[in-house]
Amino acid sequence: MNELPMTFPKILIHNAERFPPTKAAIREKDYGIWQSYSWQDYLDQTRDFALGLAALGFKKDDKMAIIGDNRPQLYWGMAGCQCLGGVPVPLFQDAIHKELHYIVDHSECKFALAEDQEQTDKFMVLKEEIPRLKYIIYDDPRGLQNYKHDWLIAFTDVQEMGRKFGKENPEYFMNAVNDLKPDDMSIISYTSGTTGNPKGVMLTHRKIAECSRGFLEWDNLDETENVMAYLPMAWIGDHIFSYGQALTSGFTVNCPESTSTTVHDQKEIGPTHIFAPPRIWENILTQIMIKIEDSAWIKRKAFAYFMEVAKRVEKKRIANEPVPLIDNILYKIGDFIVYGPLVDNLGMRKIKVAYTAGEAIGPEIFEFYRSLGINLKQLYGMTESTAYISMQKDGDIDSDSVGPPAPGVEIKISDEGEVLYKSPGNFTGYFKNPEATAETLEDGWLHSGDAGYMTERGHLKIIDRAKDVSKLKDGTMFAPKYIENKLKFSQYIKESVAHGMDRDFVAVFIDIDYGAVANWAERRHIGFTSYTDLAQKPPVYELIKDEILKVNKSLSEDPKLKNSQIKRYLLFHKELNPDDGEITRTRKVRRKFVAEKYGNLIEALYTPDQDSVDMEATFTYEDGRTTTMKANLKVRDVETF
Amino acid sequence: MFYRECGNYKDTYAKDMAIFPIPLDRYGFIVMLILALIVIPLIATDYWISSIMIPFYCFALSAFGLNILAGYAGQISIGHAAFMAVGAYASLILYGRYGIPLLPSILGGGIVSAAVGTFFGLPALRIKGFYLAISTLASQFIIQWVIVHWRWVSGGVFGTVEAPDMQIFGWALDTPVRKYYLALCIMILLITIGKNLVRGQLGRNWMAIRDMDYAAEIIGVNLYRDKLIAFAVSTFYAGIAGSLITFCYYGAANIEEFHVMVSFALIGMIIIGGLGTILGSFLGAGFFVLLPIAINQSLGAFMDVVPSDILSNIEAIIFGGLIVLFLIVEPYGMARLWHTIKDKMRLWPFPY
Amino acid sequence: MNEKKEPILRAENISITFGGLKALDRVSLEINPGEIMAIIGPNGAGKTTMLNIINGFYKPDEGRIIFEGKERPKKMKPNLIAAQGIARTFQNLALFTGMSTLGNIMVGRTMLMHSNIFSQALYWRFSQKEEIEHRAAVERIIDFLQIENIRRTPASMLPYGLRKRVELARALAAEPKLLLLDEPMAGMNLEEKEDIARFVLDANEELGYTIALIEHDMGVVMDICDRIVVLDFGEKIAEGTPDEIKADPKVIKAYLGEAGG
Amino acid sequence: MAFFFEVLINGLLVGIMYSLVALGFALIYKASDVFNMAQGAMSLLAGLALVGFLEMSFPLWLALLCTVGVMIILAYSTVFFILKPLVARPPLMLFMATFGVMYLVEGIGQSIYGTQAKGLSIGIPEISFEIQGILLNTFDLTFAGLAAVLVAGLVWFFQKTRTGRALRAVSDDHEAALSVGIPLLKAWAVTWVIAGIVATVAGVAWGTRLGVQFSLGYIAFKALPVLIIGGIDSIPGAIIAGLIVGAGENLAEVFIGPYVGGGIQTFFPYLIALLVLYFKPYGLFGKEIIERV
Repeated sequence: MNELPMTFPKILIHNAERFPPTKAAIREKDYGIWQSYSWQDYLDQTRDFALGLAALGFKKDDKMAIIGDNRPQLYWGMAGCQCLGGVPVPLFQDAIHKELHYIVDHSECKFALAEDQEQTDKFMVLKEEIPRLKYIIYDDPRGLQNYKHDWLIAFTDVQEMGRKFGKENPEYFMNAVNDLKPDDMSIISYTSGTTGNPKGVMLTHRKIAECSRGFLEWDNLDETENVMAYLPMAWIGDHIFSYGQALTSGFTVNCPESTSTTVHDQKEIGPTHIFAPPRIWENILTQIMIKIEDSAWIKRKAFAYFMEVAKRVEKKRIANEPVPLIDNILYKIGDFIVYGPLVDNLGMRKIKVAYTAGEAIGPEIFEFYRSLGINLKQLYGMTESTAYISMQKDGDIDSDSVGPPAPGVEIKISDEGEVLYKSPGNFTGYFKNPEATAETLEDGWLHSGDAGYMTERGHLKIIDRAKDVSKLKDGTMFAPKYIENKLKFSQYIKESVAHGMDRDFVAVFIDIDYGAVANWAERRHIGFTSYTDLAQKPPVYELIKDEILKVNKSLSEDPKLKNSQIKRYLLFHKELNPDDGEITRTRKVRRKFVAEKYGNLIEALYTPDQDSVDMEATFTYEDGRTTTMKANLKVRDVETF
Repeated sequence: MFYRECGNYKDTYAKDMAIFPIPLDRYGFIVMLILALIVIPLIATDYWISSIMIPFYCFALSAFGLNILAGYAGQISIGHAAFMAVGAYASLILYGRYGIPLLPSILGGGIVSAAVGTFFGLPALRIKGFYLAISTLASQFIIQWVIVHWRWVSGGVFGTVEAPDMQIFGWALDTPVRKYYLALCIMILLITIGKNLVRGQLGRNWMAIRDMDYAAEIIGVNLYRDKLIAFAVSTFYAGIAGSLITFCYYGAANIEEFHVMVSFALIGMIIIGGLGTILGSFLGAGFFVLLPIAINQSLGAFMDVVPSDILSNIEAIIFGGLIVLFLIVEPYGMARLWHTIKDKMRLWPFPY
Repeated sequence: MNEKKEPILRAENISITFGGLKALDRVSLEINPGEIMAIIGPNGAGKTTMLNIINGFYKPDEGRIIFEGKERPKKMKPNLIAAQGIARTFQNLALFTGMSTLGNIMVGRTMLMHSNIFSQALYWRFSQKEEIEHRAAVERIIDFLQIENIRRTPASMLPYGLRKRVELARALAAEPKLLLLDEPMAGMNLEEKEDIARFVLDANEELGYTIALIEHDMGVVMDICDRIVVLDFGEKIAEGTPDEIKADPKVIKAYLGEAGG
Repeated sequence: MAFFFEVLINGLLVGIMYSLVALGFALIYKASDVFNMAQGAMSLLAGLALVGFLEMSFPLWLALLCTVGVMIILAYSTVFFILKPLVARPPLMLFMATFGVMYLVEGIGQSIYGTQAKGLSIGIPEISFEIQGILLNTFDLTFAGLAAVLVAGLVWFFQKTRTGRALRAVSDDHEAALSVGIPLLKAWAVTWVIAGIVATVAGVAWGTRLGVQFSLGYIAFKALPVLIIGGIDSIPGAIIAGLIVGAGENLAEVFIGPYVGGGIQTFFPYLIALLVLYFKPYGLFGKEIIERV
C-alpha cells in the first residue's frame, strides 16, 4: 500500500493529482451562484498565495492570524501558510479587542489574513500595539481602497506577487513543501477556557491527518461528501471537518453566501455530513417549533401526531427491536407528509452522518432529529485531542452517552471520577505555556477535566465538568451542568445556572429564550415591552415552571440525582452574554463569575419566604457602551417528586 | 409537501436561469408532455381530440399571444379575435388558392396577421390605456368588414372559405389524431419560443413598459420599437392560432367564429387564467373550453337535453362571475393561485 | 480636482415654461468628469426639472445641452439619450413593480444587449451567452449594493429604503458615463442614509462614476459632494465648493427665506 | 342636394342617440376612471326588463319606472359588490371587471327573459313626412328629442347642481375627493344610476327599432369611437362627436358604401376615431395628460 501523505501541502498536491477538474473541492455562494473550484484550483490558489507570502518574507515557523467567516480564500491562506512551514492561528470573528490582542501577541503572529474591512480594521488597531505584526492581508477589498499602506495588501495582490516570485524561483514551492515534516506544527488553536487567558493548543500535521482519517473510516465517508462550512474557523471542529477531513478525503466544502443565508444555502447544497455543536441543533429545533406553532391547525395536528409516531419508532430502532407493522406504515406516511418535507426544508435530506459535539445534547433534541431519520450521533472530543476521543457507532446509539472510544484511543477514569484519555490526536502542548501543559498532560494521559464513567455497554458517559460536580449539604451528588442541560432542552429556556453546592436544595436562574417565549406570549395576547418585562410576566413564570417540573420528574427517576431536584427558581432579567463575561464565546457558563456578580440573587433564592429581589444590572452593547438598569425579579417555588 | 429541493444547487448561471429550476417542476412538465404527446392520442375519443383538445391548444396559443400584449407589455387589445381571422383567411388563401405547402401557409397566416397587427398597433406609439383599447376594437370591426366585403378575401361566399384537405409532404392529415399532432407540435414550438422571448431582454422590456413606461424609456428601452414588436408577436400568435383552429377544428374559415365576443372571451381567459404567465394562458383557455362541457354534464343529470340558450346563459354568468371574482380575490388569476399553492407546498410543513 | 477638464455635460442657458410658469430661467451648469455634483435649492426651485431636461424627458424651450462635446439635437428621444450614457434614478420611486429585483436591474442593461428577437426566441448561443454575461455583470452590482438576499423578491414587496437601492442598482447597471440621482436619500432614516451615501461615494471612487444628485439633506451634500449648484425659483443663484456655498449670502437668504415662509 | 341633407339630418338624429350613450360612458369614466364595457349589456337588460314588465301588462309608465328601478338595483350592486372591493386597483383592472359585469348582466338578463328576439312597442307612431324635400319620421324625431333633452339635462346636472359638481370633483382626483370627504362610493353609485337611465333610453330607442335581442348590447360599440373622438373625459366632446359620427357614418354609408361593398357603418366611426387619434391622441376635446417624473 502506498504511503499516504501526512502533511497537508502534500495531501493537497495529491488531491490535485488524483481528482479530475470537474470535481469540486470548495464552493462558495457568490454572485448568486455556487462558484466552484477544483482541487487543482485549490492548489494553484494556495501555491500563489504561499509564494506571495514567501516574497513578503514569510519564513518557516512564522505564524499567521486568520480571521473571518468561512471563505475559500481563508482556507487557501491557511494551506498556503502551511506550505511554507508556517502555522496558521485562526481567530473567532466576533472576538473582542482584548482577546484578539492577547492571542495575536502571544502567538507571535507576523502576518494576518482578514476577510473584509471590518476584520481588517481590528488588525489595523492591533498593528499599532504589536510591532511584531508586519503585514495585513485582506480578501474582500470593499471599502478598503482608501487605506493606502504598504503593509496592507489584497489577497489577490499577494497571489500576483506569488506568481512573479514563482517564476523567479521555480523550485521554491516544492522545496518548502518537501522540507515540511509530518510532526511539524500545523496549527495553533486557542481555546477560550472558562477561566484565565486563552491557551494555544499546538497540533501537528500528522495528528490532524490521522484523526481526520479516523473519522472518515469510522463512518465510511469518501470524496463524494458535501459539507457546509459555517462554523467559526477558529473552532477545532471546523478545522477537522472543513479542512482536515476535506483534504484527506477530497470531499467538497461549501461556503455560504453570508451568515444570514446559511439555512437557505444549506438547503440548496444538501450536505451529506454535518458537524455542529448542540447549540445549533437546539436553535434549529426552536425555529422549527416556532414555525410549526405559527402554521395552520391541520399542519400542527399532523406534526404533533406524526412526531409521536416517529418517537415511538425511534425508541424501537435505538433499542434494536423490531418496529410493529402498523407503526412502520404510519412512519412511511409520516415520512411523506411531515418528516420528508421537514428534513428537506432544513437542508438535511441527504445527510449520511451528523455529529453533535462540544457539549452535551438534550436527549429530547437528540431523539427528535434521529426520529426524523437523520443519523445524528454524539461525539466527544476536545481541542487538545484534535476532537478525537469517542463517538457513537451506527447501530449502537443511545441518547445519553458519547459512544465507545475511537480507534486508537484509550480511556480511563481517575479516582476522582475525571475522564483521562490517550488519543493519537493528543496535542504536543500549549504554546509557550509549559506549566499548563504539564498540568493537563501526565505520562501521555490527558486530563479532560470532565467527570464521567464507562457504561456497561462500554460507552463513555459524561456528567459534568469535574470541578463543578459537588455535593449538596446532605451529601447528594450535585451536577449543575447536568441539570442545566436538562433545562435547556426546553424550547423556552435558553440558558440556566444551577446552584446547590453546600446548600439544602437546588435552585436555578433561568434565561428564557426570547424568540420562543415572545412568540408564545404574542399568540396569547400577552403584551410586553422588553426582555426584562417579558421575563417577569406571571404567565411566563408558570410556563417555565411546567418545564422545570418535567426536569424534576426526570431527575426523580435517577436514584443518584433524586435529591437534587429544583425547588426554587427565578427568571433572569437579561440574556447571559459573553460580552458581559457571564458565558464564554462557546456559550459555557462562567459559574464563578456569575456567583460573584449575582450573589444577592442567589441569596434571595435561599432566603425562605423572600419572593422577589431588586437588582441593578449593567448591559454592554455591541459597540462597547454600557448602560445600567434596575429590575425587580420574582422568586418562585416548584414542587418536587 | 411533494417538493424535495434539498441538494438542488446551481453552480452556473445557465442552470440558475433554466425554465424549470426546480426538479419536481421539470418532472411535472415532462409528465404533461408525455400525456399530451402519447397518452391522449392513445386513449381519447375522436370527439375529445377534435372538439376539446384541439380548440384548447389553439385558444391557449391565442390567449398566450394576447397575454404577451396585455399581460406582459401592458397594451390591452380587445380585437384579438380579428387577428385570428386574419391568420385563418390568409393561410387558407395561401394554401388553398396558391398551393403553397401547409406549414409555410400557416406561417404565412401568422406573418400576415403580424403585419396587420403591427399596423393596428401604430396608434400605441402615441396613445395608451383606454384610447388604445378602443383603437384595437376598431381593428376588430375594420377587419371583420374587410373580410366580409372584399370578395378577394372571402371568395364570394359570405365570409366563409372552406379548408381544403391537408397534406404535409404528401402525407394526408385526415384523421383527428393527425390534426391533433399538427396543432400540438406547432403549439409546443411557439410556446417554447414565446417563453424564451418573455424571459429574455425583450420580455423584461415589455414588463418595464407595462409597469412604468416613462421610467423604461429613460432607462433606455425603445418604447416604440418594443411596443410594436409586442403587437407583431402577439398578433403573429393570434394568426397562427386562428389558422390552426380553422384547419384542424372548424374546417372552414367563417367570420362568425372570430366575432368580437371571441375577443372578449380571450380577455376573460387571460384574466381568469392569469395575466402575464404562460401557465395562465393554458388554464384560462382550458377553463373556457371545458366550462360548457362541465355545465352540460352537470345539468345533464337533471334533464335529458340541455337547451343551448340556458347553457350559454349559465356559461356567461359563470364566466362573468369568475372574471369579477378573480379580479377581486386574485387579480393574477388561476396561475397565481397555483403558484401560491406551490409555494405552500414547497414550504410545507412550515408556514413561511 | 484643480486642473480644469472638459466637462462631460454642459447645459447652457436652459429655460423651460410650464403653463406660463417659468420653471427654469437661463440656467447654465457643467458637470465635470469624475466629480459628485449636487443641485440643491428650496422646493420648487426647478431641480428635478433640470434633471428631466438633462436626460431628455423634457425638451427645453431655450438653451442647449452639450454632452461629451457634442450638442444634443432638439428632439432627441430619452432612450437614445440613455444610450449615450446618462442614467438616473427617480424622486418618486419608479421601479417595475411586477418584476423581481433581478429583473429590474437587468432592464437597466437593455442598451448594452444586442441580440435580436430571433436569436432571443431560440435562446441559443449568442443570446444565451449574452444573457449570462449580463447576469454576471448584474450580480456584481447586486454584490456592490449588498442586495443579495432580495434578488428574487418582487419589487412590489420591497420596503421603501431597499426600493431606492434597487433603483440605484438599475441605474448603475447601465454603466453610465453620467449618473443622475434625484433625492436618493429622501425619506430614509439615518442608517439608511449613511448606507446610500457610502454607496454613492463608492460608486464614485471605486467604480469611477460621474454623479449629479439632488438632495435635501445638507449634511450629506456637504460631506460627499465636490461641487454644488444652487437653484432658487428657476434661477441659478450660486455655484461652488461646499465651503463656498456654506458662506454664500444668497444661499443663506434663499434657505432662510424658505424657513421663514 | 336635398338627399344629402336628408342623409345628414337623419345621421344627426341618430348621432344624438350616440351622444347619449357616449355620455353614459363618459360619466362613469369621469367619476370612476373606468371604461364601462357593460354599458351595452345594460341597454339590453333595460330593453328586456321593459318588455318583461309590459308582458306582465303593466302600463307603460309603470313598466318604465320598474325598468329604471331594475337599473338602479343593478347600479348599486355593481358599485358595492364589484367596484368597491376594487377601489385603489389599477384602472385596467376595473376596466376588465366591467367585462365580467357585461357577461353577468347578459347572462342573468337572458336567463330571466329568454334569448329570443322580442318586439317592443311603446306607442310612438312612425309617420314619415317631408319638409323641403327632406324625408323625416316622427319616431326618429321623438327619440332624438328625448335624447337631446336628456343630454341637456345631464349637462345642467353636472354644471349647476351641487351633486353634479361634487361628482366632477371626484373625477378630477379620487384621493383628493376622498380626503375632503366626498364619499367615493356614493358618487360612483349616482353615476352608475345615471348611466343606467341613459342605457334605458338607448335600449328602448333601439329596442323599438330593431327588437330587443342580444345584438342590442352592441350599440355600445357605436358609442366607443364617439368617445375617442370627443375625448373620453369631455362631456361637450361626447355630444359633438356623437353628431359627427352619426352624420359621418350615414353620409359615408350612402355616398361611399356602394363603391366598397356597403355595410361600412359598422366600422366607419372607428376609422374616424383612428384618424383623430393619430392627430389628437386625447381626442378633440380631451385633457392632455402631462406626465411628471
